Amino acid sequence: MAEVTYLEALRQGLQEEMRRDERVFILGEDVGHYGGAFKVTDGFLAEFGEERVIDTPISEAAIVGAAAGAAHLGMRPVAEMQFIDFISCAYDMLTNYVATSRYRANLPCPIVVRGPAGGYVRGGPFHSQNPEAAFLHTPGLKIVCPATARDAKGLIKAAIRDDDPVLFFEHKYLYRRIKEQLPLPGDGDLVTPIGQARLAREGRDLSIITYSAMVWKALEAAERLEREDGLAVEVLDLRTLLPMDDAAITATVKKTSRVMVVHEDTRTGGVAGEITARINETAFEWLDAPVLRVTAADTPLPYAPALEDYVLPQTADIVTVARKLAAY
Amino acid sequence: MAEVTYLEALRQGLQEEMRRDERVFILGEDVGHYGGAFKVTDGFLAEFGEERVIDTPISEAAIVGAAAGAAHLGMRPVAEMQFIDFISCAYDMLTNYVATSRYRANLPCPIVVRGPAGGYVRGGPFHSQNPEAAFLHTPGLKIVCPATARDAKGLIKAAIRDDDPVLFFEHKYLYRRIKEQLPLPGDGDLVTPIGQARLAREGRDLSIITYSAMVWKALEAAERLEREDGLAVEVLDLRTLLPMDDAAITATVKKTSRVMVVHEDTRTGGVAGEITARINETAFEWLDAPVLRVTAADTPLPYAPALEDYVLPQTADIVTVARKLAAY
Amino acid sequence: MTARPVVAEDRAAAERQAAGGAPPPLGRERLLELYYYMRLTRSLEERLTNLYRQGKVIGGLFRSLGQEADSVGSAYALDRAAGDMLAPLIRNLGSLLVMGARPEEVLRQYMAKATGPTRGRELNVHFGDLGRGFVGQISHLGDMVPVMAGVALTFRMRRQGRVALVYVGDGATSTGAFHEGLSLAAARRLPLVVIVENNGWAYSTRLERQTAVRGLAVKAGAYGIPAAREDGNDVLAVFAVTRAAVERARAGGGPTLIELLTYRRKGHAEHDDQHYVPKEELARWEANDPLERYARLLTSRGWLAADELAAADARVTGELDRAVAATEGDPAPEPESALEGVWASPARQPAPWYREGGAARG
Amino acid sequence: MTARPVVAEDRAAAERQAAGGAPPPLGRERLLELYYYMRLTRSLEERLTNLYRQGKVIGGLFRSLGQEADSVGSAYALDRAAGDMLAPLIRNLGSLLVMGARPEEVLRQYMAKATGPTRGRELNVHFGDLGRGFVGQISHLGDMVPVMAGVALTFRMRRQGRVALVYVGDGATSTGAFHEGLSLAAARRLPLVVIVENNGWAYSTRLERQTAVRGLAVKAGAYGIPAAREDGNDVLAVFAVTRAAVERARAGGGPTLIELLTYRRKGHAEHDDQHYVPKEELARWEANDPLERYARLLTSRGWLAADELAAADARVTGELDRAVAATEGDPAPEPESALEGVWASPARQPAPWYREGGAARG
Ligand SMILES: Cc1ncc(C[n+]2csc(CCOP(=O)(O)OP(=O)(O)O)c2C)c(N)n1
Ligand SMILES: Cc1ncc(C[n+]2csc(CCOP(=O)(O)OP(=O)(O)O)c2C)c(N)n1
Ligand SMILES: [Mg+2]
Ligand SMILES: [Mg+2]
Repeated sequence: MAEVTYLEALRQGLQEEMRRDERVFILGEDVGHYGGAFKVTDGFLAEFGEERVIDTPISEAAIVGAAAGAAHLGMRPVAEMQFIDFISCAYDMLTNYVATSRYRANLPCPIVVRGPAGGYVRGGPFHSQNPEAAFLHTPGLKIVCPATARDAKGLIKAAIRDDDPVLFFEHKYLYRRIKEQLPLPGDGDLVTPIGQARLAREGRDLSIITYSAMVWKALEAAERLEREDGLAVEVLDLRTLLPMDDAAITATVKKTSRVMVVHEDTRTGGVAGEITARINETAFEWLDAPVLRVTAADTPLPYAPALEDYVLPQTADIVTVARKLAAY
Repeated sequence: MAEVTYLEALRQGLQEEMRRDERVFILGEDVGHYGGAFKVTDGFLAEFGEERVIDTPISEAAIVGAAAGAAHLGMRPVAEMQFIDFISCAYDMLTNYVATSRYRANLPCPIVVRGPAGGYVRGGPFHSQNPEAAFLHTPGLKIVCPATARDAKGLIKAAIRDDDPVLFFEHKYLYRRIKEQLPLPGDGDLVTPIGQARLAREGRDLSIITYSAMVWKALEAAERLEREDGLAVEVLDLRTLLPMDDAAITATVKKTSRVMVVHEDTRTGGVAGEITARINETAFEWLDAPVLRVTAADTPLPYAPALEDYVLPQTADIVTVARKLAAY
Repeated sequence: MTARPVVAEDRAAAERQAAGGAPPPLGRERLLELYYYMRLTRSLEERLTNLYRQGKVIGGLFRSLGQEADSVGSAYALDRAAGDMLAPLIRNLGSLLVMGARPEEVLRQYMAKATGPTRGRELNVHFGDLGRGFVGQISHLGDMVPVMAGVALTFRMRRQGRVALVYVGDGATSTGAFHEGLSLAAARRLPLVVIVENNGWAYSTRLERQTAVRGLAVKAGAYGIPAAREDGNDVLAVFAVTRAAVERARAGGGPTLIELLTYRRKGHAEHDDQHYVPKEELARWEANDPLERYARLLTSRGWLAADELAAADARVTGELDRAVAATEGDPAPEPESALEGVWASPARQPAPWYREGGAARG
Repeated sequence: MTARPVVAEDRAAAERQAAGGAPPPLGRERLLELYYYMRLTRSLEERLTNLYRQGKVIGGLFRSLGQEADSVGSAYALDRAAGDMLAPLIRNLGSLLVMGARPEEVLRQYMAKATGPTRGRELNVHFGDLGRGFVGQISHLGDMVPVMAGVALTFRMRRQGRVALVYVGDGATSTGAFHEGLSLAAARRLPLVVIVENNGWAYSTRLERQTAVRGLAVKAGAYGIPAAREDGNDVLAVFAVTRAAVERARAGGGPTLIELLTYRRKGHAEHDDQHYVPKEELARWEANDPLERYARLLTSRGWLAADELAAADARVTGELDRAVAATEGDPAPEPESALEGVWASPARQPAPWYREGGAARG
């Protein structure tokens, strides 16, 4: 075992898969000679060579399209978006070409598109986005959002092995802030199954359903609520958004009957809506209170710390809403 | 008064605005010499000339981007997507550039992006899409989906006059199938306010919240439910999805306490989730039953009639769900 | 540009060449095969037109009348045995047939049959088969260029000596995807051949309203790759120019952009009455019909006898009679099959609960 | 390409020209103004670097060290009185200053002050002012090309004789947006000047890994528009080549693509240590510093006296002292101001209910 950051865990996952399977290769902007804007693929060029670590021109649609073509032929491409905000430039390619290829033409398209998402880092409106809601709506894609170092590693490995296209949204705030004891590389095969949520904390009074960096804020809030209010808060880390783990969601609803959904992304049209609708459909009679949301406000994400902190959800918000829910 | 189709109403709306305001111009593929793939702008080239009815190269990002640049300077561009499915190619430009321009740079960007959406026409996966959920999630955009000829006209006129960017999703199934008595062109100024829902049918037993072509299926279902079950079904036509008319939604929930949301788009991540979350937050205590959804199944839209009809929501589905809701 | 002058010149050149008494550029068998595929393309589309008029073709119908030489000649230049692959466009029925797509598949596809290659999910020639070397396209123009760059990249990574070929229309050269894909392929010298079919129109928009350039071959310069410009209605010229590019790609020479000059003699789709097309322009191109030109060349040069061509025509008629008969009565897909195969796993979507016990009607 | 040979030649040419004893190409006042803007650009960035090290610049810092001639010379070629407009990139601080952006605005912007032009919403030079003729950029590379095509389209529709100018990096020429925007502008002959700043690198990626072409000016051929290639470190040459393109555009001659050869002497942003850059390459370009070259030219030709330049330097120092002093203590924006102006109407977003009574902390 060794203590590794979220970023290092991710690196290890990528590296292990590249060593295990020569069909795996990486393409993206500055992934080779520079090792990626956040150094996720640092050293990969030296180890795997120019054919498997490809510095591309600035052209996200081509990066994703080329990955798809290679995947059809049995390769396992991992495409990096330098910041996940630039995935918008490949939106057509992903939603129309990639997502539908199995369905419409019986063409497997096992690609991974990964990159740094999320705010709290003063990145401004174009280096802080959370694009999951834009793709949740596309049958044929899978969406993965790890919150822990273990899952960063386990899910990137699962994503690469998955036979479907996977969007892999890393949280850049977590890259170097989260550490965890993990088995040494080569010491066992750490794979986190796609499609399964994780109970990050057990509780019986109310449930927080969340994912990615918000898992940590939810846990912080849960501790405070336990300390200050004696509430036992359950935190469900979804890990995969598409396909969604309905069983885990239903189980926590039935257990606590009071549920809130927390995500960093903006409110309207965000993932929380979908979760709320599913809970309505599958466990309405178990609800003792409305499903409530804590999310970013509906604005582009501003740059100034005071503004960014105001727009993004904070631990105190989660506490406030949890108290309302508990008292409902 | 004269009986006009949905398509003709739209034409009239565009034409009246172009006559009224010379800042209004049209750009898109085949909008000029051909008059648009569906002939929405037929004859416009002759009336308004090449400078105001612009046939562009096949380049949706450039069409939207150029519209934005013109809008900054005070023009009122109306960009046509030949089929709305191709709006995906302008996704980056719309969500990153257009939607944020007022917020981040104090740049007004009053453009309209319009085009034919929707299925039931055997168009296959790339000529039948409903892209509203992909944009619902973008603060700064407005989204309009007319269901009637009157609103096709009234909303296109309002969209052109609006100071914000408006996505205007027409339903191609309705183009020539829906007719309505409307004032003659020039006879008054028919403008439908953006942001206001319309009560398409009053009822007290349950509510169907919907928009676009599904309004007609909901009305059909409502009639059948009245006839066969004696149920008084209310149908709320949202007309605008962003910003959403929360007051109208809350009012119908409070009135009937039993609500379903119907949309043609796929289920997961669709607009119904957002509506369900809002109802949970604002009127949970009024609910006597879960908010239920009738939507397309989560697949790309297939071409064969038997498949398309199976995937898309049908009147009979609405009836089934309404009965369950009424009996809840 | 107006389409006329260039092609008239090219045509004259082709006929000069023919009159020069050169020996057949390919063996008799292959000359006949080219003829067969062009005839098959045209006749199959004519059958489809009939079926369309009878309401049996469900969606739109896209014709390649007058462009058969371009599709057939270029696809024929690939080495199928070596595993070369292509991605067709809507008007490349001929290319698909050359790669081994069968008329039955095309008929079933257009008629949305359960037995068709996409089981009724996709329309017209939107289908693929990696085994036979063609990739199913989507409607969004330009997108196949990056995809085929990825195919070519894979060929290169595996050192397979295979070549990828992709078609784009004159209109589609304006798309960002075309640019990004070709730019990537050129930067990495991938074995990709890009055929730009300049048929004078993008739907109702003439080339000169789409771009300020007179011909599209010049676009190659922006990517630092070689270009060629050829008479797309001369099947042998198309074959030769494509073959040279394919072999250059195979030898590691990177991409080539080939502009084929041809003409879309029908409307954009069957519903389009082409009112915007000058009648003389149509007439001029009718006189430059690639199939007739090729037949004339073959017989006038003595490379094939008229009755050999007639036999090929008869073979096509027979095959299509059988193909239509074999497919017309095929079943439509089962509604619930729509739920299968969105993902590899889960392999099937659950039916909406309100549909349990059968599909909703009306 | 490696950046060396071309620029070395160009530089030699420039110096030959200078040595030829030509009269000043612009009046003394304007020569001095060019110098002032270049110096202002450099010194302002140096101040920003200090503030960055003190943690007062909140986000990243992007330097244009060594590229000041390119930004200043090109923007200076616009006719501001006529209402010409430009869209800068991250490294075009110099262009913004020429258009009338004030150092205070830039400082406030980098320090995320409430008093800044975007009130703390956007970072660095991402701000605009239509009145002064510059449009606020976004990060997504290439997107400003279609937008400025739309600006140019409007100028033309209104018959205003105004010109739009847009910058793209060598890296950004690979984007679909660049292609689509330029293609549209060229097809309609819009008054748009596109400056391609070839500074050798896109982040860590050298030009030869981005594209197979040796220089980027050739890309103009794909759009049927004229091109020029110029030494981007020679401010007078940049001015002249841009001015010619601007006047051609104004006269109805359509777009021009200008490639300016220059060099990014700092890392992509302040955090980037440039380990991937050969030291000799940096040294070579340091020796080709545009500001020093220009100063040398001005004094050696006798066009301006050394003390006139020193006075300009002093003016810049004074202005920046005052600007820093005036802005450093400015307030941060009020948290709730984040809710304003997403739409024209509604003008303000409601605060989340759980925030009523103030912003959440921690
Ligand atoms: C991205 C995109 N935008 C718009 C369309 C609609 N569309 C389909 S075909 C066509 C014209 C294509 O012209 P061209 O590329 O010249 O091909 P041709 O039909 O002449 O073979 C258009 C605009 C599309 N399919 N994709
Ligand atoms: C569409 C898009 N993809 C990726 C990025 C990330 N990115 C920012 S700057 C940059 C390099 C830009 O290089 P170049 O265009 O040459 O400009 P330079 O920095 O050299 O001035 C990259 C890849 C981006 N901003 N936009
Ligand atoms: Mg064409
Ligand atoms: Mg650069």
